[in-house]
Amino acid sequence: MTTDYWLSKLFWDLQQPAAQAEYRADRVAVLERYQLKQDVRAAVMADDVAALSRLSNPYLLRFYFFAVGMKDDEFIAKLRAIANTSQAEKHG
Amino acid sequence: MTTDYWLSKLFWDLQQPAAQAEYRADRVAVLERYQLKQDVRAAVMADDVAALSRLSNPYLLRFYFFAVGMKDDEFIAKLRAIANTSQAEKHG
Amino acid sequence: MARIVAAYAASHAPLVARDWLILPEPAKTRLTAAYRALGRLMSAARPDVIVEIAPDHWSNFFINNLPNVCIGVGETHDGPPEPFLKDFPHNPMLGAPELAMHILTTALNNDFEPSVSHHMKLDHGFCIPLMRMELAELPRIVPIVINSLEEPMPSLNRCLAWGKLIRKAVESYPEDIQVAVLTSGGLSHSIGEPTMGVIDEDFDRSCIKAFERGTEAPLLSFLQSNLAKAGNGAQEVRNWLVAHGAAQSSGFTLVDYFPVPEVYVGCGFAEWKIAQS
Amino acid sequence: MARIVAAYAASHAPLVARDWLILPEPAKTRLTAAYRALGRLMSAARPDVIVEIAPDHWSNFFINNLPNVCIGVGETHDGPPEPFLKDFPHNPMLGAPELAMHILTTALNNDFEPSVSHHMKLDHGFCIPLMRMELAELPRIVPIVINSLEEPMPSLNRCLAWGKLIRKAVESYPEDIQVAVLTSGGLSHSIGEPTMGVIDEDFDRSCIKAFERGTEAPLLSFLQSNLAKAGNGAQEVRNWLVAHGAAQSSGFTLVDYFPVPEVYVGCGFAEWKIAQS
Ligand SMILES: [Fe+3]
Ligand SMILES: [Fe+3]
Repeated sequence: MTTDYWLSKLFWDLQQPAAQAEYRADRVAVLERYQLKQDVRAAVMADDVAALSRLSNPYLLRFYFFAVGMKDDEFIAKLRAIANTSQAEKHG
Repeated sequence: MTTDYWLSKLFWDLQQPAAQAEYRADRVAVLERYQLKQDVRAAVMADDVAALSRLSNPYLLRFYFFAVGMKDDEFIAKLRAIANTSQAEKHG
Repeated sequence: MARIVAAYAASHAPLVARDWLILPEPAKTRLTAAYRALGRLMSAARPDVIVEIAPDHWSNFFINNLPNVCIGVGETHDGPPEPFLKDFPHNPMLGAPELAMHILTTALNNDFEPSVSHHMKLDHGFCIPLMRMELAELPRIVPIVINSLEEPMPSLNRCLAWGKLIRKAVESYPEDIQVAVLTSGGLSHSIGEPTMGVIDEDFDRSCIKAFERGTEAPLLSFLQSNLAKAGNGAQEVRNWLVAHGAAQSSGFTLVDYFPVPEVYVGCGFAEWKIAQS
Repeated sequence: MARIVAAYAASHAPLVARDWLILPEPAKTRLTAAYRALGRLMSAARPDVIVEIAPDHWSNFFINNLPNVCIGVGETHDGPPEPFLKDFPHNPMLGAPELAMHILTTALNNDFEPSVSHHMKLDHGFCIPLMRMELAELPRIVPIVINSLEEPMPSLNRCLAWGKLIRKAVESYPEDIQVAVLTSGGLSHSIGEPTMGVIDEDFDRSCIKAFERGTEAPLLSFLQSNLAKAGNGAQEVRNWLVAHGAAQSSGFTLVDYFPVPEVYVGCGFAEWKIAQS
């Protein structure tokens, strides 16, 4: 894993309920304030659990998807899919 | 020295030029945001170098008095006065 | 002189508060009983101060300045920032700044270099055990944060050494007070990684056995071989190692262990045997 | 394998930038010459990376989370936040994240527990030497902050041990790169305390002699007895001790020393002898 500082900072800041509310109301405006690389920003906009999981701490990842309203079941299913994909890549 | 957290926080925050400008314009309003004890607040209002020097890091103290516009000569003279007073107390 | 009169371990999980009302009754009953049992032991030990060792779950610290070990020397500590803990009954909590500063200076004089915080929030890791133990009166708290969430972390060996350092500091503290060690975290769980939800009961039971036996070398070697496979949350067992060192590795008595899939955590509760030096 | 090819010490003072235009000509000339001499030596040593050891002057860190040692692992570091350094020519500065992470993990595996920062501002302590050395091209920087401003601090002994740890980390880094150590701080000065403005030339010259001689025990014992009397700014000599350890305590060559009352600091500039292991 390579830590993406600004993505991690976004995740960290969104622990604040006020920041969460703003983010839910206008994600684009909030993202302006973070120096995200193009592909990282796209992964954020697409709620791409797999891509984002390679760029930040797993606890922060969990906080983030909880903050944006993803249910644990769905989040866990997407995490499992990462493992299955990389299994398939290894064995395929 | 006993570190006063909120006084130190004030000193630290005032390193930001914007915060300095606000503080120079309306010290009372800024102080509202810090949980200063009564006597500490009074020492701040009175620019009491001796009293404040016992409550925070000396570098932060220096930044603070520089930020509020006290010239180094005056600041140093007030620091020397502390030493002289405590000398006098010891030997007197 | 101060002395360590007791040491306890308790697991934590945000869902032990956030989902409390919807947890299955048996889990809730057993968790309640385990925390309360520790609470009764703690009350009987009559500590003046609790040195509490736990991770920070990104509440105080971020990667712009992430301590591997941080000692909270504040006069008070803020209660948990998590909205689901807004009813935490002890807010703010009293600190023990003199003892905390003594631990800090002892550390610095003995080749340790923790960070220091004069103002911390204690998150669910610190507060869930304190809340569920239902102590009539909360002793003063010296919080010590061990990085257990972000790689790389303090080595297992060093965590044990930290425990011994804490003991040395307490026993050289001039005031005649009683100190309890409380560690919060573990056992197996996974957060935000593909194994999220998996609890490794085999790991947990073997881990408990290794702590019970007490001897350092096999405990360290068991953890060296197995900790990484028990989920990223299992890294919190580092906090147990600190308590183990503080209790002089004399082994412990299990209060209870049971996996709680609803909160994702293998939950362990224990009381160390305290060697008097 | 990487290796340490050079190590330098330089004093700093905010007024070496803030008051530059009004400093007396002789002081300015001599400061310029000393920094430039180090710059020429540094350029000749052709480092790929500078491991720079300096205090943080309350720019990044506050007492809510004050590291005693912090390693900057960022891909870049921001330039100095001080308004009087707004023209600092290298902003942002490139980091060396792989080497920095290697130093961090080596530290954690060898019973050290620094904080880590993925994003730091490098203040006048780091940047004044870099600026005044007038390097044509700035090598990548691994900043290491040693707490030298707020009591209690890492012990003198531990600072030396940190230097050795840095050397060990560099020498076990697989890439074949050249590393220079640069330390910034000291010698005698006082900031915000009654002796502010006092420069203790006797201390400074004896201190330099002890570093020149190199041998650790007398150097440590000299500092143990005298550092506290040379002003709170003299505590920055802890950073010199780190470089001394990294250079394997082989002594150094003084480039220049002179008190500069206008900037409140006894200014020392030196190049360590580098032992090849
Ligand atoms: Fe946890
Ligand atoms: Fe300095």
